Amino acid sequence: MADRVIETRVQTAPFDAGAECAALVRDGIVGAVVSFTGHVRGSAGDVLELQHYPGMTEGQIAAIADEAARRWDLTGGLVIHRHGPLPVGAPIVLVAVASRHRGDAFRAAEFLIDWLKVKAPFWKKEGDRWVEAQAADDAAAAGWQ
Amino acid sequence: MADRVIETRVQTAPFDAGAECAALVRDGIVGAVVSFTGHVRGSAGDVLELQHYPGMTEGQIAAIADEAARRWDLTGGLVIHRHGPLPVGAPIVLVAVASRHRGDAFRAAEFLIDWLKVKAPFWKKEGDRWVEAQAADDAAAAGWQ
Amino acid sequence: MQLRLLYFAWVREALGRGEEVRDFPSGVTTIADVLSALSQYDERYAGAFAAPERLRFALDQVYAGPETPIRDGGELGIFPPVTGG
Amino acid sequence: MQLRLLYFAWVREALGRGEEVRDFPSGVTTIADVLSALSQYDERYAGAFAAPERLRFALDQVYAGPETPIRDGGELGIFPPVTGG
Repeated sequence: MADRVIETRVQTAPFDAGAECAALVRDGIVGAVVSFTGHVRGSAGDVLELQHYPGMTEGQIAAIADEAARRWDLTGGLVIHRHGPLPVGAPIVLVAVASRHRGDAFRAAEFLIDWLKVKAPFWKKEGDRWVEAQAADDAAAAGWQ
Repeated sequence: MADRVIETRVQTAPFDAGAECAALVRDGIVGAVVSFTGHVRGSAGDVLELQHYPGMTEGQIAAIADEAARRWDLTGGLVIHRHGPLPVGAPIVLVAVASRHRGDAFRAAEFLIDWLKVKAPFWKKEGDRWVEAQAADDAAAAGWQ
Repeated sequence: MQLRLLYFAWVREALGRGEEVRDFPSGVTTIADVLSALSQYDERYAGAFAAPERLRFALDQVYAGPETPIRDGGELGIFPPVTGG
Repeated sequence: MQLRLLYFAWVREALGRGEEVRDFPSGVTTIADVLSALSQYDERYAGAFAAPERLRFALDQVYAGPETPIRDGGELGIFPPVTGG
Protein backbone atom coordinates (compact mmCIF):
# COMPACT_ATOMS: atom_id res chain seq x y z
CA MET A 1 0.00 0.00 0.00
CA ALA A 2 3.08 2.23 0.13
CA ASP A 3 2.19 3.86 -3.20
CA ARG A 4 -1.37 4.69 -2.17
CA VAL A 5 -2.20 8.32 -1.36
CA ILE A 6 -4.37 7.09 1.52
CA GLU A 7 -2.96 4.24 3.58
CA THR A 8 -5.37 1.70 5.10
CA ARG A 9 -5.13 -0.63 8.11
CA VAL A 10 -7.47 -3.15 9.74
CA GLN A 11 -6.40 -4.07 13.25
CA THR A 12 -7.52 -4.95 16.79
CA ALA A 13 -4.99 -2.61 18.46
CA PRO A 14 -5.78 0.97 19.48
CA PHE A 15 -4.31 3.83 17.44
CA ASP A 16 -2.73 7.18 18.28
CA ALA A 17 -4.82 9.62 16.25
CA GLY A 18 -2.64 12.62 17.09
CA ALA A 19 0.59 10.93 16.03
CA GLU A 20 -1.03 9.59 12.84
CA CYS A 21 -2.31 13.05 11.89
CA ALA A 22 1.05 14.67 12.67
CA ALA A 23 2.78 12.14 10.41
CA LEU A 24 0.68 13.38 7.46
CA VAL A 25 2.23 16.88 7.69
CA ARG A 26 5.47 17.14 5.75
CA ASP A 27 7.30 19.10 3.06
CA GLY A 28 5.58 22.41 3.81
CA ILE A 29 2.83 21.65 1.28
CA VAL A 30 0.18 20.46 3.75
CA GLY A 31 -2.10 23.25 4.92
CA ALA A 32 -4.92 21.20 6.43
CA VAL A 33 -5.49 17.90 8.21
CA VAL A 34 -9.05 16.78 8.90
CA SER A 35 -9.66 13.73 11.05
CA PHE A 36 -12.71 11.78 12.08
CA THR A 37 -12.78 9.25 14.90
CA GLY A 38 -15.81 7.10 15.61
CA HIS A 39 -16.31 5.88 19.17
CA VAL A 40 -18.30 3.16 20.94
CA ARG A 41 -21.41 4.62 22.52
CA GLY A 42 -23.33 3.04 25.38
CA SER A 43 -23.34 2.66 29.17
CA ALA A 44 -20.31 2.06 31.36
CA GLY A 45 -19.34 -1.61 31.19
CA ASP A 46 -20.94 -2.28 27.79
CA VAL A 47 -18.75 -4.02 25.25
CA LEU A 48 -19.13 -3.80 21.49
CA GLU A 49 -17.96 -6.73 19.37
CA LEU A 50 -16.91 -5.90 15.82
CA GLN A 51 -16.77 -8.80 13.38
CA HIS A 52 -15.43 -8.34 9.86
CA TYR A 53 -14.79 -10.24 6.61
CA PRO A 54 -11.00 -10.61 6.41
CA GLY A 55 -9.71 -9.90 2.93
CA MET A 56 -12.88 -8.28 1.68
CA THR A 57 -12.57 -5.60 4.37
CA GLU A 58 -9.11 -4.58 3.24
CA GLY A 59 -10.18 -4.61 -0.41
CA GLN A 60 -13.26 -2.49 0.17
CA ILE A 61 -11.47 0.09 2.32
CA ALA A 62 -8.63 0.38 -0.20
CA ALA A 63 -11.13 0.90 -3.03
CA ILE A 64 -12.90 3.66 -1.08
CA ALA A 65 -9.55 5.27 -0.21
CA ASP A 66 -8.46 5.23 -3.85
CA GLU A 67 -11.76 6.75 -4.92
CA ALA A 68 -11.29 9.62 -2.43
CA ALA A 69 -7.76 10.21 -3.74
CA ARG A 70 -9.16 10.39 -7.28
CA ARG A 71 -11.90 12.85 -6.37
CA TRP A 72 -9.93 15.38 -4.29
CA ASP A 73 -6.51 17.02 -4.25
CA LEU A 74 -4.95 15.23 -1.26
CA THR A 75 -1.34 15.03 -0.09
CA GLY A 76 -1.91 11.96 2.09
CA GLY A 77 -4.30 10.15 4.34
CA LEU A 78 -4.94 7.16 6.54
CA VAL A 79 -7.89 4.94 7.38
CA ILE A 80 -7.69 2.61 10.40
CA HIS A 81 -10.64 0.37 11.26
CA ARG A 82 -10.54 -1.79 14.36
CA HIS A 83 -12.29 -5.11 14.99
CA GLY A 84 -12.74 -7.37 18.00
CA PRO A 85 -14.18 -6.43 21.41
CA LEU A 86 -14.21 -2.69 22.23
CA PRO A 87 -15.33 -0.99 25.47
CA VAL A 88 -17.57 2.10 25.62
CA GLY A 89 -15.67 5.22 24.55
CA ALA A 90 -13.04 3.28 22.59
CA PRO A 91 -12.11 4.57 19.15
CA ILE A 92 -13.41 2.27 16.39
CA VAL A 93 -12.29 4.02 13.25
CA LEU A 94 -9.89 6.79 12.23
CA VAL A 95 -10.14 8.69 8.98
CA ALA A 96 -7.41 11.31 8.55
CA VAL A 97 -6.82 13.31 5.37
CA ALA A 98 -4.19 15.94 4.55
CA SER A 99 -4.43 18.49 1.75
CA ARG A 100 -3.12 21.84 0.59
CA HIS A 101 -6.51 23.53 1.07
CA ARG A 102 -9.01 22.63 3.74
CA GLY A 103 -12.05 22.06 1.52
CA ASP A 104 -10.49 18.96 -0.06
CA ALA A 105 -9.67 17.44 3.32
CA PHE A 106 -13.16 18.07 4.74
CA ARG A 107 -14.89 16.63 1.67
CA ALA A 108 -12.63 13.57 1.48
CA ALA A 109 -12.87 12.77 5.22
CA GLU A 110 -16.65 12.84 5.22
CA PHE A 111 -16.83 10.85 1.97
CA LEU A 112 -14.53 8.19 3.43
CA ILE A 113 -16.54 7.65 6.60
CA ASP A 114 -19.89 7.84 4.78
CA TRP A 115 -18.78 5.14 2.33
CA LEU A 116 -17.01 3.01 4.95
CA LYS A 117 -20.30 2.88 6.84
CA VAL A 118 -22.12 1.23 3.94
CA LYS A 119 -19.31 -0.60 2.10
CA ALA A 120 -16.80 -1.95 4.63
CA PRO A 121 -17.94 -5.44 5.76
CA PHE A 122 -18.07 -4.98 9.53
CA TRP A 123 -20.88 -6.01 11.87
CA LYS A 124 -21.42 -4.61 15.35
CA LYS A 125 -22.83 -6.66 18.21
CA GLU A 126 -23.94 -4.81 21.35
CA GLY A 127 -24.24 -7.37 24.14
CA ASP A 128 -26.17 -10.21 22.46
CA ARG A 129 -27.87 -8.01 19.86
CA TRP A 130 -26.56 -7.47 16.32
CA VAL A 131 -26.88 -3.79 15.42
CA GLU A 132 -29.30 -3.02 12.58
CA ALA A 133 -28.10 -1.02 9.59
CA GLN A 134 -29.46 2.53 9.41
CA ALA A 135 -31.25 4.09 6.46
CA ALA A 136 -29.53 7.41 7.32
CA ASP A 137 -26.18 5.83 6.47
CA ASP A 138 -27.41 4.68 3.07
CA ALA A 139 -28.73 8.18 2.41
CA ALA A 140 -25.43 9.81 3.43
CA ALA A 141 -23.44 7.55 1.10
CA ALA A 142 -25.90 8.05 -1.75
CA GLY A 143 -25.31 11.81 -1.52
CA TRP A 144 -21.79 11.33 -2.93
CA GLN A 145 -22.81 9.45 -6.09
CA MET B 1 -15.32 29.50 29.71
CA ALA B 2 -15.99 26.35 31.74
CA ASP B 3 -19.71 26.52 30.94
CA ARG B 4 -19.18 26.82 27.20
CA VAL B 5 -19.90 23.78 25.02
CA ILE B 6 -16.84 24.66 22.95
CA GLU B 7 -13.78 25.80 24.89
CA THR B 8 -11.43 28.36 23.30
CA ARG B 9 -7.75 29.18 23.81
CA VAL B 10 -5.32 31.65 22.27
CA GLN B 11 -1.69 30.78 22.94
CA THR B 12 1.87 30.71 21.61
CA ALA B 13 2.55 27.15 22.82
CA PRO B 14 2.05 24.06 20.65
CA PHE B 15 -0.91 21.79 21.34
CA ASP B 16 -1.42 18.02 21.47
CA ALA B 17 -4.31 17.50 19.04
CA GLY B 18 -4.66 13.79 19.84
CA ALA B 19 -4.89 14.34 23.59
CA GLU B 20 -7.34 17.23 23.14
CA CYS B 21 -9.61 15.13 20.91
CA ALA B 22 -9.45 12.16 23.28
CA ALA B 23 -10.48 14.42 26.17
CA LEU B 24 -13.73 15.23 24.32
CA VAL B 25 -14.86 11.57 24.47
CA ARG B 26 -16.68 10.77 27.69
CA ASP B 27 -19.88 9.34 29.16
CA GLY B 28 -20.52 6.94 26.26
CA ILE B 29 -22.62 9.56 24.46
CA VAL B 30 -19.94 10.75 22.02
CA GLY B 31 -20.05 8.87 18.73
CA ALA B 32 -17.90 11.18 16.60
CA VAL B 33 -14.98 13.57 16.92
CA VAL B 34 -13.99 15.69 13.94
CA SER B 35 -10.83 17.75 14.08
CA PHE B 36 -9.19 20.24 11.77
CA THR B 37 -5.59 21.41 12.10
CA GLY B 38 -4.17 24.18 9.97
CA HIS B 39 -0.43 24.15 9.30
CA VAL B 40 2.23 26.61 8.13
CA ARG B 41 3.03 26.04 4.46
CA GLY B 42 6.24 27.14 2.77
CA SER B 43 9.85 26.11 2.20
CA ALA B 44 12.19 24.65 4.81
CA GLY B 45 13.50 27.43 7.05
CA ASP B 46 10.60 29.82 6.42
CA VAL B 47 9.01 31.34 9.49
CA LEU B 48 5.47 32.62 9.72
CA GLU B 49 4.70 35.40 12.19
CA LEU B 50 1.14 35.56 13.50
CA GLN B 51 0.03 38.82 15.07
CA HIS B 52 -3.34 39.17 16.77
CA TYR B 53 -5.56 41.65 18.58
CA PRO B 54 -5.51 40.57 22.25
CA GLY B 55 -8.95 40.70 23.78
CA MET B 56 -10.83 41.01 20.52
CA THR B 57 -9.39 37.66 19.38
CA GLU B 58 -10.76 35.85 22.41
CA GLY B 59 -14.12 37.58 22.06
CA GLN B 60 -14.51 36.78 18.38
CA ILE B 61 -13.50 33.13 18.76
CA ALA B 62 -15.87 32.66 21.71
CA ALA B 63 -18.73 34.20 19.72
CA ILE B 64 -18.07 31.86 16.78
CA ALA B 65 -17.83 28.87 19.13
CA ASP B 66 -21.13 29.77 20.79
CA GLU B 67 -22.79 30.15 17.39
CA ALA B 68 -21.61 26.65 16.39
CA ALA B 69 -22.97 25.24 19.66
CA ARG B 70 -26.34 26.87 18.91
CA ARG B 71 -26.54 25.55 15.37
CA TRP B 72 -25.58 21.90 15.93
CA ASP B 73 -26.10 19.14 18.50
CA LEU B 74 -22.61 18.99 20.03
CA THR B 75 -21.37 17.32 23.21
CA GLY B 76 -18.18 19.38 23.39
CA GLY B 77 -15.44 21.06 21.44
CA LEU B 78 -12.26 23.06 21.52
CA VAL B 79 -10.68 25.81 19.44
CA ILE B 80 -6.99 26.64 19.91
CA HIS B 81 -5.38 29.39 17.84
CA ARG B 82 -1.66 30.09 18.16
CA HIS B 83 0.16 33.37 17.62
CA GLY B 84 3.82 34.39 17.47
CA PRO B 85 6.54 32.95 15.21
CA LEU B 86 5.82 29.51 13.72
CA PRO B 87 8.09 27.36 11.52
CA VAL B 88 6.96 25.57 8.34
CA GLY B 89 4.79 22.56 9.18
CA ALA B 90 3.82 23.86 12.62
CA PRO B 91 0.17 23.60 13.62
CA ILE B 92 -1.48 27.05 13.73
CA VAL B 93 -5.03 26.24 14.70
CA LEU B 94 -7.00 23.31 16.10
CA VAL B 95 -10.74 22.94 15.76
CA ALA B 96 -12.12 19.80 17.43
CA VAL B 97 -15.81 19.00 17.83
CA ALA B 98 -17.54 16.03 19.46
CA SER B 99 -21.12 14.94 18.83
CA ARG B 100 -23.48 11.99 19.05
CA HIS B 101 -23.78 11.72 15.26
CA ARG B 102 -21.03 12.55 12.80
CA GLY B 103 -22.93 15.01 10.61
CA ASP B 104 -23.10 17.59 13.41
CA ALA B 105 -19.37 17.34 14.11
CA PHE B 106 -18.42 17.68 10.44
CA ARG B 107 -20.71 20.67 9.89
CA ALA B 108 -19.61 22.45 13.08
CA ALA B 109 -15.88 21.90 12.49
CA GLU B 110 -16.00 23.33 8.99
CA PHE B 111 -18.20 26.23 10.09
CA LEU B 112 -15.75 27.07 12.89
CA ILE B 113 -12.67 27.20 10.69
CA ASP B 114 -14.51 29.00 7.85
CA TRP B 115 -15.64 31.72 10.27
CA LEU B 116 -12.37 31.90 12.18
CA LYS B 117 -10.67 32.63 8.86
CA VAL B 118 -12.72 35.77 8.28
CA LYS B 119 -13.62 36.88 11.84
CA ALA B 120 -10.70 36.14 14.17
CA PRO B 121 -8.31 39.14 14.16
CA PHE B 122 -5.04 37.47 13.20
CA TRP B 123 -2.56 38.60 10.58
CA LYS B 124 0.08 36.40 8.97
CA LYS B 125 3.47 37.68 7.89
CA GLU B 126 5.62 35.45 5.68
CA GLY B 127 9.19 36.72 5.83
CA ASP B 128 8.71 40.49 5.32
CA ARG B 129 5.41 40.19 3.44
CA TRP B 130 1.98 40.49 5.08
CA VAL B 131 -0.30 37.81 3.66
CA GLU B 132 -3.28 39.14 1.67
CA ALA B 133 -6.79 38.03 2.58
CA GLN B 134 -8.38 35.62 0.11
CA ALA B 135 -11.75 36.04 -1.57
CA ALA B 136 -12.22 32.26 -1.31
CA ASP B 137 -12.31 32.57 2.48
CA ASP B 138 -15.02 35.23 2.35
CA ALA B 139 -17.02 33.01 0.00
CA ALA B 140 -16.66 29.97 2.30
CA ALA B 141 -17.86 31.94 5.32
CA ALA B 142 -20.74 33.49 3.39
CA GLY B 143 -22.00 29.99 2.57
CA TRP B 144 -23.02 29.52 6.23
CA GLN B 145 -25.20 32.65 6.48
CA MET C 1 -19.88 -26.54 -8.90
CA GLN C 2 -17.90 -26.05 -5.69
CA LEU C 3 -18.17 -22.92 -3.53
CA ARG C 4 -16.44 -21.68 -0.41
CA LEU C 5 -19.20 -20.21 1.75
CA LEU C 6 -18.55 -17.58 4.43
CA TYR C 7 -21.18 -16.43 6.94
CA PHE C 8 -21.08 -13.38 9.21
CA ALA C 9 -22.93 -11.78 12.13
CA TRP C 10 -26.33 -13.32 12.94
CA VAL C 11 -26.18 -15.53 9.84
CA ARG C 12 -23.07 -17.20 11.27
CA GLU C 13 -24.76 -17.67 14.63
CA ALA C 14 -27.97 -19.03 13.09
CA LEU C 15 -26.01 -21.59 11.04
CA GLY C 16 -23.59 -22.45 13.82
CA ARG C 17 -20.61 -22.08 11.47
CA GLY C 18 -18.54 -19.35 9.86
CA GLU C 19 -17.23 -21.16 6.82
CA GLU C 20 -17.70 -24.30 4.74
CA VAL C 21 -16.99 -25.73 1.28
CA ARG C 22 -19.92 -27.30 -0.58
CA ASP C 23 -20.67 -28.85 -3.93
CA PHE C 24 -23.85 -27.90 -5.78
CA PRO C 25 -25.63 -29.66 -8.64
CA SER C 26 -25.37 -28.18 -12.13
CA GLY C 27 -28.80 -26.50 -11.92
CA VAL C 28 -27.48 -24.15 -9.25
CA THR C 29 -26.14 -21.20 -11.22
CA THR C 30 -26.89 -18.01 -9.24
CA ILE C 31 -26.57 -16.82 -5.64
CA ALA C 32 -30.35 -17.16 -5.29
CA ASP C 33 -30.08 -20.80 -6.44
CA VAL C 34 -27.43 -21.42 -3.75
CA LEU C 35 -29.79 -20.07 -1.06
CA SER C 36 -32.59 -22.35 -2.29
CA ALA C 37 -30.35 -25.40 -2.39
CA LEU C 38 -28.96 -24.77 1.11
CA SER C 39 -32.47 -24.15 2.48
CA GLN C 40 -33.52 -27.62 1.27
CA TYR C 41 -30.60 -29.32 3.02
CA ASP C 42 -31.24 -28.13 6.53
CA GLU C 43 -33.78 -26.32 8.70
CA ARG C 44 -31.19 -23.87 10.02
CA TYR C 45 -30.40 -22.69 6.49
CA ALA C 46 -34.11 -22.46 5.71
CA GLY C 47 -34.58 -20.27 8.80
CA ALA C 48 -31.57 -18.01 8.19
CA PHE C 49 -32.40 -17.51 4.51
CA ALA C 50 -36.21 -17.22 4.89
CA ALA C 51 -36.09 -13.44 4.34
CA PRO C 52 -33.45 -12.92 1.65
CA GLU C 53 -34.14 -9.16 1.54
CA ARG C 54 -32.41 -9.06 4.97
CA LEU C 55 -29.25 -10.56 3.44
CA ARG C 56 -26.38 -9.17 1.41
CA PHE C 57 -23.91 -11.13 -0.73
CA ALA C 58 -20.34 -10.88 -1.92
CA LEU C 59 -18.95 -13.06 -4.70
CA ASP C 60 -15.16 -13.28 -4.55
CA GLN C 61 -15.29 -10.40 -2.05
CA VAL C 62 -17.24 -8.05 -4.32
CA TYR C 63 -20.86 -7.10 -3.51
CA ALA C 64 -23.29 -8.99 -5.75
CA GLY C 65 -27.06 -9.20 -6.14
CA PRO C 66 -28.97 -12.51 -5.78
CA GLU C 67 -29.19 -13.05 -9.55
CA THR C 68 -25.40 -12.90 -10.01
CA PRO C 69 -24.00 -16.10 -11.60
CA ILE C 70 -21.63 -18.12 -9.43
CA ARG C 71 -18.39 -19.71 -10.63
CA ASP C 72 -16.80 -23.01 -9.72
CA GLY C 73 -14.18 -22.52 -6.98
CA GLY C 74 -15.63 -19.13 -6.08
CA GLU C 75 -16.08 -17.58 -2.63
CA LEU C 76 -19.58 -16.55 -1.57
CA GLY C 77 -20.11 -14.35 1.51
CA ILE C 78 -23.61 -14.24 3.02
CA PHE C 79 -24.33 -11.65 5.71
CA PRO C 80 -26.69 -8.92 6.94
CA PRO C 81 -26.25 -5.27 5.86
CA VAL C 82 -22.95 -3.95 7.21
CA THR C 83 -22.78 -1.77 10.34
CA GLY C 84 -19.13 -0.68 10.64
CA GLY C 85 -17.59 2.76 10.91
CA MET D 1 -13.45 63.03 22.36
CA GLN D 2 -10.67 60.66 23.42
CA LEU D 3 -9.94 57.35 21.71
CA ARG D 4 -7.51 54.52 22.32
CA LEU D 5 -6.18 53.58 18.90
CA LEU D 6 -4.74 50.15 18.08
CA TYR D 7 -2.95 49.31 14.83
CA PHE D 8 -2.08 45.89 13.45
CA ALA D 9 -0.05 44.24 10.68
CA TRP D 10 1.21 46.56 7.94
CA VAL D 11 -0.75 49.49 9.41
CA ARG D 12 1.30 49.17 12.61
CA GLU D 13 4.53 49.04 10.63
CA ALA D 14 3.58 52.00 8.43
CA LEU D 15 2.75 54.12 11.47
CA GLY D 16 5.70 52.90 13.54
CA ARG D 17 3.48 52.27 16.54
CA GLY D 18 0.93 49.72 17.77
CA GLU D 19 -1.10 51.81 20.15
CA GLU D 20 -1.78 55.41 21.19
CA VAL D 21 -4.38 57.55 22.95
CA ARG D 22 -5.53 60.68 21.12
CA ASP D 23 -8.01 63.50 21.59
CA PHE D 24 -10.16 64.57 18.64
CA PRO D 25 -12.12 67.80 18.13
CA SER D 26 -15.91 67.69 18.44
CA GLY D 27 -16.44 67.56 14.65
CA VAL D 28 -14.91 64.09 14.59
CA THR D 29 -17.87 61.75 15.11
CA THR D 30 -17.29 58.65 12.96
CA ILE D 31 -14.47 56.25 12.21
CA ALA D 32 -14.09 57.89 8.79
CA ASP D 33 -13.69 61.27 10.53
CA VAL D 34 -10.93 59.80 12.70
CA LEU D 35 -9.04 58.62 9.61
CA SER D 36 -9.32 62.09 8.04
CA ALA D 37 -8.18 63.83 11.20
CA LEU D 38 -5.17 61.52 11.64
CA SER D 39 -4.23 61.87 7.96
CA GLN D 40 -4.00 65.65 8.42
CA TYR D 41 -1.66 65.33 11.42
CA ASP D 42 1.08 63.33 9.79
CA GLU D 43 2.28 62.02 6.42
CA ARG D 44 2.59 58.48 7.72
CA TYR D 45 -1.10 58.39 8.63
CA ALA D 46 -1.98 59.94 5.29
CA GLY D 47 -0.02 57.18 3.55
CA ALA D 48 -1.39 54.32 5.63
CA PHE D 49 -5.00 55.50 5.33
CA ALA D 50 -4.86 56.61 1.67
CA ALA D 51 -6.85 53.54 0.54
CA PRO D 52 -9.48 53.03 3.26
CA GLU D 53 -11.05 50.16 1.30
CA ARG D 54 -7.91 48.17 2.26
CA LEU D 55 -8.67 48.73 5.95
CA ARG D 56 -11.02 47.15 8.46
CA PHE D 57 -12.16 48.60 11.79
CA ALA D 58 -13.26 47.42 15.20
CA LEU D 59 -14.93 49.70 17.72
CA ASP D 60 -14.62 48.37 21.25
CA GLN D 61 -13.46 45.08 19.69
CA VAL D 62 -16.52 44.66 17.46
CA TYR D 63 -16.24 44.99 13.67
CA ALA D 64 -17.60 48.33 12.48
CA GLY D 65 -17.96 50.13 9.16
CA PRO D 66 -16.35 53.55 8.51
CA GLU D 67 -19.60 55.45 9.14
CA THR D 68 -20.00 54.00 12.65
CA PRO D 69 -20.17 56.74 15.34
CA ILE D 70 -17.30 56.74 17.84
CA ARG D 71 -17.72 57.23 21.60
CA ASP D 72 -15.54 59.10 24.08
CA GLY D 73 -13.19 56.68 25.81
CA GLY D 74 -13.71 54.03 23.16
CA GLU D 75 -11.19 51.70 21.59
CA LEU D 76 -10.69 51.80 17.82
CA GLY D 77 -8.74 49.07 16.03
CA ILE D 78 -7.48 49.80 12.50
CA PHE D 79 -6.04 46.93 10.48
CA PRO D 80 -6.05 45.11 7.12
CA PRO D 81 -8.49 42.24 6.43
CA VAL D 82 -7.68 39.35 8.77
CA THR D 83 -5.67 36.31 7.60
CA GLY D 84 -5.72 33.86 10.51
CA GLY D 85 -6.82 30.23 10.65
